[in-house]
Amino acid sequence: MPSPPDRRAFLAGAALLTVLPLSAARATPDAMAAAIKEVVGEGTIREGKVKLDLPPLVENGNVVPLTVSVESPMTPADHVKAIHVFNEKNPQPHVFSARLGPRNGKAVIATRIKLADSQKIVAIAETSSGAFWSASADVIVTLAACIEDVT
Amino acid sequence: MVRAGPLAVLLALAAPAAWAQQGPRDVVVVEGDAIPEPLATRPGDAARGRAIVANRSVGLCLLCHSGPIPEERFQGTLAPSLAGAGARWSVGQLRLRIVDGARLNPDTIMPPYYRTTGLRRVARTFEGKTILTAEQVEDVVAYLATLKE
Amino acid sequence: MRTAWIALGLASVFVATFALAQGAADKRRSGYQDMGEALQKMQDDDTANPGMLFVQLGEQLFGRPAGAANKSCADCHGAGSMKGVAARYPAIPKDADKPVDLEGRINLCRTANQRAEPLAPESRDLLSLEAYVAFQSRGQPIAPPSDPRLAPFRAQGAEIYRRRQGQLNLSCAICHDDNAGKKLAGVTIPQAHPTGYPIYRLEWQALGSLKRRLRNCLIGLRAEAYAYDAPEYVALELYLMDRAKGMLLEAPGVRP
Amino acid sequence: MTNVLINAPKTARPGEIVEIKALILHPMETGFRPGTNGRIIPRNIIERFTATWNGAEIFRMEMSPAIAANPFVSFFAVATESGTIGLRWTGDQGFLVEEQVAIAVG
Repeated sequence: MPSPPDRRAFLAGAALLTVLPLSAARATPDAMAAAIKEVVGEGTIREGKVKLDLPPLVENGNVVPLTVSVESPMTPADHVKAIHVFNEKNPQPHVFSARLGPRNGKAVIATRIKLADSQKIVAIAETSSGAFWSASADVIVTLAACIEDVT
Repeated sequence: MVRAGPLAVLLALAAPAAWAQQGPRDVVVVEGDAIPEPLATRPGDAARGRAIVANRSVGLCLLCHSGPIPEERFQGTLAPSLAGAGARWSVGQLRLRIVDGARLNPDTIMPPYYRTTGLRRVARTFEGKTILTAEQVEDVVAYLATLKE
Repeated sequence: MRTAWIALGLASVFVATFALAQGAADKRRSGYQDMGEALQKMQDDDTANPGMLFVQLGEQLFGRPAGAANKSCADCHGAGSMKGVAARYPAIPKDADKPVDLEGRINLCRTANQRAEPLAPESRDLLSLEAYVAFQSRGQPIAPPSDPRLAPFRAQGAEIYRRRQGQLNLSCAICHDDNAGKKLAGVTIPQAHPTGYPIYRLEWQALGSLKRRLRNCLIGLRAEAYAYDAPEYVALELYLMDRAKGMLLEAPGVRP
Repeated sequence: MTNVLINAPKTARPGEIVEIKALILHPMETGFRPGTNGRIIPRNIIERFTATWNGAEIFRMEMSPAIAANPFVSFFAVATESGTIGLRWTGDQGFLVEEQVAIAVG
């Protein structure tokens, strides 16, 4: 029995993130700051302890590998509770929030994200003592030249 | 190569209706290595031309060329920089190079921006259409003419 | 005429072998070598390469009975028996007179042996089966068959490759031979060796075939793409595989 | 049909920190893109990924549409005792996939 082509998956590839309609909501540095404030509240964010690894130049913004590592003993008394990642130019500023604890042994996570454009990415680690540490990285997204989109 | 001296060339153009109203030129006169007369009655506008050159799905220029458009990252390296084009070529010479560079060099990779004949398997969406309209060619020519250095 | 084709075939074999024997003098590059480190790592790590999801699906499909014959691929083809197959396709199947590519071969097996409907072009099932078969040739050199009957098809592929097409009046060769390594906008133009198919292309966010990639290029030239079942693709694939003879297969490849 | 690829060690020493990697087939449709008909394709994403060790939650990730299609996640865990690592993905349109892998600790 043949299975029909996965039309949705096919269409998913047929247009690029860069063709987002202008009417769509678009995150801005301000929107990102607001989203961060929602997580951090009145807390102070300090730079350090967090390492954010992203390729500085990516060939396609659809799949961008990202690793966040946080210096922490990951003990019950002193560990990273959460890692949040934000961006400033996708339609939404929030990328993901990971919840961790001493059972993780080390505070290192990796995933792959979408970037609609060249922009700044911010990672924030929240520790068991309520402190916030952060790192940021600028990523340049190369514009696709030969795309499948037919108009 | 095109020999010196006036040489009238008919470029058979299936003119879309939109330009028919503006009175398109379906006769383009090539003299030497130039097209001295504008293709459109409306004079070219350098600012509009710059926008066309910068637009990767309209002018397509920066896919292959680089040019003095600093806000556009990732410019091409297949073809010479557009910087200084206005010093190297007259307006008429620029016009012929955009309209149909193959008249000067049959092996050129520069697409013919104002020709609809002699092409194979053109996609239905683009059938009978030129890459740029006569007005757009004039805008681009006007912009390139400003690039003196 | 026929003798001439055979002579030509032998000559190209010799030239290709010679180029390989030269080792470092072989200037051919896989698109893999033009990618950034992050994407190379994504391809190299089987636990991170998204193409491996499809290899796994393909393995399951390979063992599942299908069609009126209620036979699975595995009923005829034992474990690991597909090794080297992807490295030699397109080829002319037994009792046939024209070449098919790997997808065509899988569908021939379905219709003739399983007595099932052919799988749709670019369907997940077809791509998964292809990925599973191609994966078994990973690391093997591309080895087009010496079958002299393929020569005219290869020649047709070469002609299409060099033919200017579309509103932009460009050919495959203009970009991928004459200007490979230069930047089209920000992107390095690859030499177009089909070493990784089916590939997980980030632009597609999905696995896709060499046909889909060829269609992309035609659309980029503003040319009318051939229908998915057009013999022109098989001809082009034959030419490209011959051009990449001796290069190592990387399926499932990851490409931007 | 399994549409998940999980990579975790089959054995570990007590207290060893092991890496767990998981890939799942999913379009992660953002809800911001127009389809070929010009209308916005409805959002269809995985919203949450949860990992358990013998039933106890050890890791969780809340995802926004900016996670790439066919999501990949890698995280670490301390190998405490033998048992099963459970992974669970939930999202829009009732999406739910659960997978388990066994790990022997000793």
